[in-house]
Amino acid sequence: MNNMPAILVLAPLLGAFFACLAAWIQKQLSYYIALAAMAVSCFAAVSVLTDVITSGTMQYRMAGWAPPMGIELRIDLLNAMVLVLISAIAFVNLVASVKNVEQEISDRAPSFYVMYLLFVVGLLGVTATGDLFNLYVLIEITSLTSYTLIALGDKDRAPLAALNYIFIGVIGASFYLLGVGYLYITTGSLNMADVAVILKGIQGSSAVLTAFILCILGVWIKMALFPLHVWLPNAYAFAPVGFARVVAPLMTKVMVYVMVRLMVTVFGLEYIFETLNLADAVVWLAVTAILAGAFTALFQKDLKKMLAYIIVCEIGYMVGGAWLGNSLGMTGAILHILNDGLMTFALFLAVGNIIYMRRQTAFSDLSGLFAAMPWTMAGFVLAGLSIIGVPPTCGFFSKWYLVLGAFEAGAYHFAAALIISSLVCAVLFFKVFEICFFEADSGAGDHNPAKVITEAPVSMLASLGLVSVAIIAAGIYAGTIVDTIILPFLQ
Amino acid sequence: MLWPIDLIVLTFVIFCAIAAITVRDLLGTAILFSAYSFLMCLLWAVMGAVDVAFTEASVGAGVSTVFLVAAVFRTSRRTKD
Amino acid sequence: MKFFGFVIVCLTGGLLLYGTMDLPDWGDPGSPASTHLSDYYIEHIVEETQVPNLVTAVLADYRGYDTMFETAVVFCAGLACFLLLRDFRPKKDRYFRHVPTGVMLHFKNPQTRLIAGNEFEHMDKDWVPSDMIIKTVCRILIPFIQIYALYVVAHGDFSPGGGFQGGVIFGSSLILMAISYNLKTLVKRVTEKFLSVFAALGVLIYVGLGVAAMLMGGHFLDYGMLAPLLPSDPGHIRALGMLGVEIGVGIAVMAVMVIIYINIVSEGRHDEGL
Amino acid sequence: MSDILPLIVAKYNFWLYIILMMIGLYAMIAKNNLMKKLVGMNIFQTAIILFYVSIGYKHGATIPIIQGGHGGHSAHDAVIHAADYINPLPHVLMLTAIVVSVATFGVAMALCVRIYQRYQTLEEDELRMRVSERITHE
Repeated sequence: MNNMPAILVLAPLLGAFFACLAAWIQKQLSYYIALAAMAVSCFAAVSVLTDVITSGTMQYRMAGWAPPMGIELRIDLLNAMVLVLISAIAFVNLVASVKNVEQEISDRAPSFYVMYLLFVVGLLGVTATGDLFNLYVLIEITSLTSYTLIALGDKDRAPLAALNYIFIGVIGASFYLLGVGYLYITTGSLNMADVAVILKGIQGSSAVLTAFILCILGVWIKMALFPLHVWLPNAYAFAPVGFARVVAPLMTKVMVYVMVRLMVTVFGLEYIFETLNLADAVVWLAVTAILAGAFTALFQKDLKKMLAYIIVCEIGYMVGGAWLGNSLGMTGAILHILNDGLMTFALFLAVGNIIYMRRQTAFSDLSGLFAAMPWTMAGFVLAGLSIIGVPPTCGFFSKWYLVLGAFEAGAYHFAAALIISSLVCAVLFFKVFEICFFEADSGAGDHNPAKVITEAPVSMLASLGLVSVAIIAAGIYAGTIVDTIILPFLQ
Repeated sequence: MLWPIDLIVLTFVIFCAIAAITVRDLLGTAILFSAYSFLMCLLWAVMGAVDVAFTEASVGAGVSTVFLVAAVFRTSRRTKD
Repeated sequence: MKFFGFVIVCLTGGLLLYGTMDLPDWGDPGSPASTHLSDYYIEHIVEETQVPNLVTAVLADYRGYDTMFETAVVFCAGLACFLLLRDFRPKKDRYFRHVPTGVMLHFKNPQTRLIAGNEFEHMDKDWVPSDMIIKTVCRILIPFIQIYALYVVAHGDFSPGGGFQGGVIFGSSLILMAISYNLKTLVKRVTEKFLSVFAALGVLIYVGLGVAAMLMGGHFLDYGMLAPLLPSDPGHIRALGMLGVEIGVGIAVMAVMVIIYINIVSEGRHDEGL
Repeated sequence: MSDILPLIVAKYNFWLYIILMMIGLYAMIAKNNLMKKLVGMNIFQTAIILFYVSIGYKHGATIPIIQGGHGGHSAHDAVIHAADYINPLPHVLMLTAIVVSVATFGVAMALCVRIYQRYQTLEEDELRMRVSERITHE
């Protein structure tokens, strides 16, 4: 019997509690324990992915009970891919952020690592589980840890942003819980596969429709789709860097994953696109989300806020792609989960390096960065190009699939929104590049006419380099990923 | 189970909920919230969910109220609505 | 905002009412929820686990994975209160009372030290003379509350209750001590290190039992695999596993409830409170 | 009308849970005081728990503790009928949900205390005013 699926989730969980105990012996120990736990988890995720590719869907029965009675972890190609993404990003971030954490929250660093591990446990668990209620519990772990860690950021505004996030997050999670309740009362089961089988027989029921709307609405609130996104920009902009770097790429992507899982596995695509007629409305919503996110980003004067609105825009891509109703759109959405995770992570890594050296990210403070931090800015430019969608980078390929899907579905407004938002992103990033490159460094430049390079520490640069390579690699191997993972999953 | 009892308790629960969010004193809110939780616990016990009722009695009516009172003690009783 | 809220609430209510139309009647024994999984649980649990309280059996065994994360959530809450509120700076203003005369001294400089002696006692800003009746009654009551809490934990297999409820009751007995005496009395007896170690240890017991089952060659949390480790009736092993898990939950919850209370009531300074 | 009355009687629990949920949701959205919002949040979550417990209820059944199962020996003799006991699964789920809600409540309250330390108020409009004041001062 293969215990890897359980180890994947359990390693960070055990690590969290050992780190908590170890902090009473030696504060540094908790960081190393966290690192080791994430390394084990990462290894397990990769091994699960290879196993799933070779031998198909993996099931792991918790406590040894057969699925509808007990909880099962059910890992197919889609989960396995997202699991690898999560554990790899969380591991790399742990390496990259140790200095940021020391700078920002040095007195509580061990507790920060414990919370961080629990956050990752939540994300991994959400992705791995095959049970609807278990998903809720794990979403709550993720949310609770992110409320706390966000509140540790900016002294004045972060607690307010976090409290706002709590209220909206609780509404989202409760809607999801209610949806599960309606599903349970109509099917009598909580296991995703089992529910899907029973739902086939009762598709006309109004209770099922309500369950569907509530679940999807809850997930949308959690992922910050456009009209429900009000919590996201403040929360991500005021969070401590070490955490913003992991919550920004992962939290929303995992929620997109949950949406795809609910659509594909639980309710079934036929139910959504043939019985219900909501798809057009949702695609329009996604179009508004994309345009609103992109244009609000134009008016931001702070790099972190700008990136937060770009995330809102990217969520629109994925939701729209998933709701186009054809396999090209879904492929694009799933591929974009992976690519957007990498791109956002690279952007936030670069932002973290800038904050580490300069403490500020308002546009007025960015001048002369190319001269001062060439390597960081190289990574930033690469990630920016990828967000815009320039060919060798991975961002291009997912947009390509999304546009193709939009044309196949006849959703020309969605394709237009994609292209317009790409143009807006280009404007945004070139504005930033311009400030960083051409404007003279007003502060440090006067004292150092020779333009001394003040680059971030090696660990941070190495992680950024690694992610940049991953962005290129994901672009080059996009075809392979689609052929081995996404298309087999969709069939 | 007698459905009139259930209905009466449910009505009380709704009164308590409305009162808890309208009263203009946070300490009053805390106590009304405690009463709400306790009535809710009663309702669940009537419906046969003894474990849930037990938990709600110890958590909702007990510890949550203490936390709420502690937080009010550290902040302020004043509220505008 | 009020109007906006009202519209949202009405929309949600309307949606839910619409969904309720097709629900089976309340209490209908033939509804899918009461037949599909529920029948299996009711008919097989006693045979499979020897635990008559079905809720405990499902909670700690069939859905033990959920409960593990539930405990982790509680742990998170405790850690969150510590992270958000704990303030290690000493308080500026301190008050001392001269016990024989009742004169109060107000110290504004945190560096000033008082000559150690019995006649001065450190006290809270909002100090009121403690009531003898309350103190005496609580002193008598607290041990009984604690014993009841232990009973609830241990007897969770047979009657309503279990680790979570027991832990909360135990925690509230400690909170009662802080309220009836003062916070310093509690913090002196139950230190922060003790609480945080217990909170982590409780969850660790839970996860550890699961991992032990995994090491013995079973699935995670499969208590049946622990049989060779315990010299007991092998049919009873699942009940014992559940008891172990409940004890872990109880310890963690007890510690976390006290942590949350102490941090909120003293704004993280652990000096004075309600 | 004659159609609706049996419908209400058969489902009044579900209807009342919806009312409670609406009260909680309204308090969360429209109230100005953060503590009131927190209480609203708790009412909202309790309403959902009420919904789940209502799912579990069965006419003519008793609490989900097997009688005569004490000690685990006599239970083998008697045949257990599923119709005699209430569905235990929603209760299990709701135990977890209560725990989650109290954990969220604790964290939210800690945040409230911290916000009060910083801004000396818990009213949302005043908070908004003070934050914008702070930004214009910079």
